[in-house]
Amino acid sequence: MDYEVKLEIFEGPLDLLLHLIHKNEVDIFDIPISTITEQYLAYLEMMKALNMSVAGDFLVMASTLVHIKSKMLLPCSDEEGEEEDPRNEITRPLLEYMRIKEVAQEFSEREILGRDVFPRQDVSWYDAEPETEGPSLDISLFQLIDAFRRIIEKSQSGAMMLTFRHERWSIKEKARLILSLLKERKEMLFDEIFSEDREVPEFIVTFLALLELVHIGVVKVFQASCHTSDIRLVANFEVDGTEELGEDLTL
Amino acid sequence: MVPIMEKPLELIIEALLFASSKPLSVQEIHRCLPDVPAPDIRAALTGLQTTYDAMERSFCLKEVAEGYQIRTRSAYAPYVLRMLRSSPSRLSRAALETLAIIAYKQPIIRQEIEQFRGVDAGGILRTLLEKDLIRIMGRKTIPGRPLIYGTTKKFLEVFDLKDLESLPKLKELKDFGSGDEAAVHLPEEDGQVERSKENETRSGPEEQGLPFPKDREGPTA
Amino acid sequence: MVPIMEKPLELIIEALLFASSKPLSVQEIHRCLPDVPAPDIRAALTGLQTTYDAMERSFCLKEVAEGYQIRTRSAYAPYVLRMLRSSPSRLSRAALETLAIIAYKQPIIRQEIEQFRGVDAGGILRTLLEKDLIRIMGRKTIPGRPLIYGTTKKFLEVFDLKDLESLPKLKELKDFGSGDEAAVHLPEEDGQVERSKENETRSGPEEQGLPFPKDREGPTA
Repeated sequence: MDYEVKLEIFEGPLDLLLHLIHKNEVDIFDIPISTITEQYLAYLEMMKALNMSVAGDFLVMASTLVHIKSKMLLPCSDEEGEEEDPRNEITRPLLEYMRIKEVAQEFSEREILGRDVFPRQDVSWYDAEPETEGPSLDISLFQLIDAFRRIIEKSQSGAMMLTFRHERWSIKEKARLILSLLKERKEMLFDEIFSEDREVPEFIVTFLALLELVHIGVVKVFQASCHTSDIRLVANFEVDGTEELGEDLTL
Repeated sequence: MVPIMEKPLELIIEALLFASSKPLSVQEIHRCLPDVPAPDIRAALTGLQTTYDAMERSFCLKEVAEGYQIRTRSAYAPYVLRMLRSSPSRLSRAALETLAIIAYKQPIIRQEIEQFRGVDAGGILRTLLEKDLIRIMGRKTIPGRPLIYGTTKKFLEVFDLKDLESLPKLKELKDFGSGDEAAVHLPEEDGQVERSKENETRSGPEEQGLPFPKDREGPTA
Repeated sequence: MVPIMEKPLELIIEALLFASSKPLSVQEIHRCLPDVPAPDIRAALTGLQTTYDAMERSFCLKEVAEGYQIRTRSAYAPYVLRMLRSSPSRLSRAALETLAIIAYKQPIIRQEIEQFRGVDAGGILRTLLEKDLIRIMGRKTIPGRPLIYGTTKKFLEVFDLKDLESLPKLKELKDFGSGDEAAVHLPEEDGQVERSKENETRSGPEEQGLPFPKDREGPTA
């Protein structure tokens, strides 16, 4: 015989407890703890029998219920001799949860934007260039977090591998080369220092060497006001002292 | 009213509202019309509201998220949805409940949210962050330095709320009982919850107490 | 006019035009209201046009190449443009990603940023500098003495963050359920929750080895 089993899905132990309380039509302030515990455990058993995984949160509540049940059997009192109802341990969270459920229901009944009411859309008929220093940006933190997560995932999936190869050109060597060229000619064009370079990394190393030389002040760089005009490199050292200069480079 | 303007103030503001997809606050309108004092803008907005209601058109002017927005009336939702070819954006019950906890108890940390519902909140928090309904307000100065959550302006916008003060009032705990209130053993705790809620909404994120008495072992502990 | 409709045709069409991001053609409106014959729709559109003109409001119904659209009248353009220009701008996806890398990995040099994204970052860095979201913190003492980038105070303001420490850490991002979506993400349609919550780790502070040039997890500033 086949039975069609329809199980209600509960969102957590409190949700299930609340369902049992309503089903049994009992007072939340006077929960018949043994009945409810029995039914609660029976529900968990049923879930297991149906091969549904039972979340840890449900099991914690089960042990809480059993604990309360045992406490109810042995009435104990606190220091003031007043009896503390062990059921308070679940009554309060249940009440708070009921309260939240109720406002959540109220929320869903409001006029929700995108469901009940609709705003105007962004206007497309105006071509308004935003001011360069706009007062604010329209991005949420989540978008930022999400952007970062995408990058992490990309790098983890191996789609973006970093490869390091043996460095065949050293900045120091290239710096020496530039200096020796300048020693001969005093002045040269920017493009000329790359004339021997064959690969992109080599270009970069040469460029870094040049930057370093400019930084320490042994080479000066000039360019006419026009962006496309040639860049000139000029030696800014006594031609005799170049050997030591080359050695002094702290690269 | 204002000499430099060639058009009536109400109509200028109407044009701004018509061209904006976001609610406009009085300040934002004032920024576009610096010569018009804020009270005049407010009066014009009220005027527009009355006009639209009297015109009985398909849209009306609503005060939401500390601003004003022209919106279609809910009676037209089925047609608009068909035009947008979208099913209404929906939040699950779990998401709504989590959102409600955050709305009422903010600033609040994840652990406290989970105590309320008795279940893990990670996935739901993500959904709510993604929908820009909640935001990260900072970190609590307790071990682990957990993130503090609160609601966004978008939350007010979506749920048709003027501000956080206009959230519907929470029911008293005792009102949930079925009669026999003498059996309630929670008098002192009751007051504490109300008070701590007050603190939470008004004070800074660092110094609010847990919504539950600390000595209680919650179901998720 | 049409028996099945609860609202006058003109107002329904008005609501559609109001909520649409683009002009609507008669056919498109007809698709939303299949029971209404096209001539009736055309008549209603003309009716709306006449009504708006008679009302002398700030908006009107324009017939453009692709259909009909509610627009503000040109006389209000100066005000609308002022409003639109001062409205928040957006960031491209590439800019957002670059900003995210800088936020999480600062202090960081351009080369490292480019390693993350695999593309040139020059233009984007300039945009972010212009928008005052990032700043140059100094130069790194390595060959080439590259510029070091970090985020600004404005960055914190835009994202409503109290401090850099409030940026969620990588581990916290994981807890939001990014990887385990199937188990944690809630179905949008009904209020049911997947039961496999225990899959979600709420474990201790285990470090995860990520292929970063630096082994830091979050902002340290």
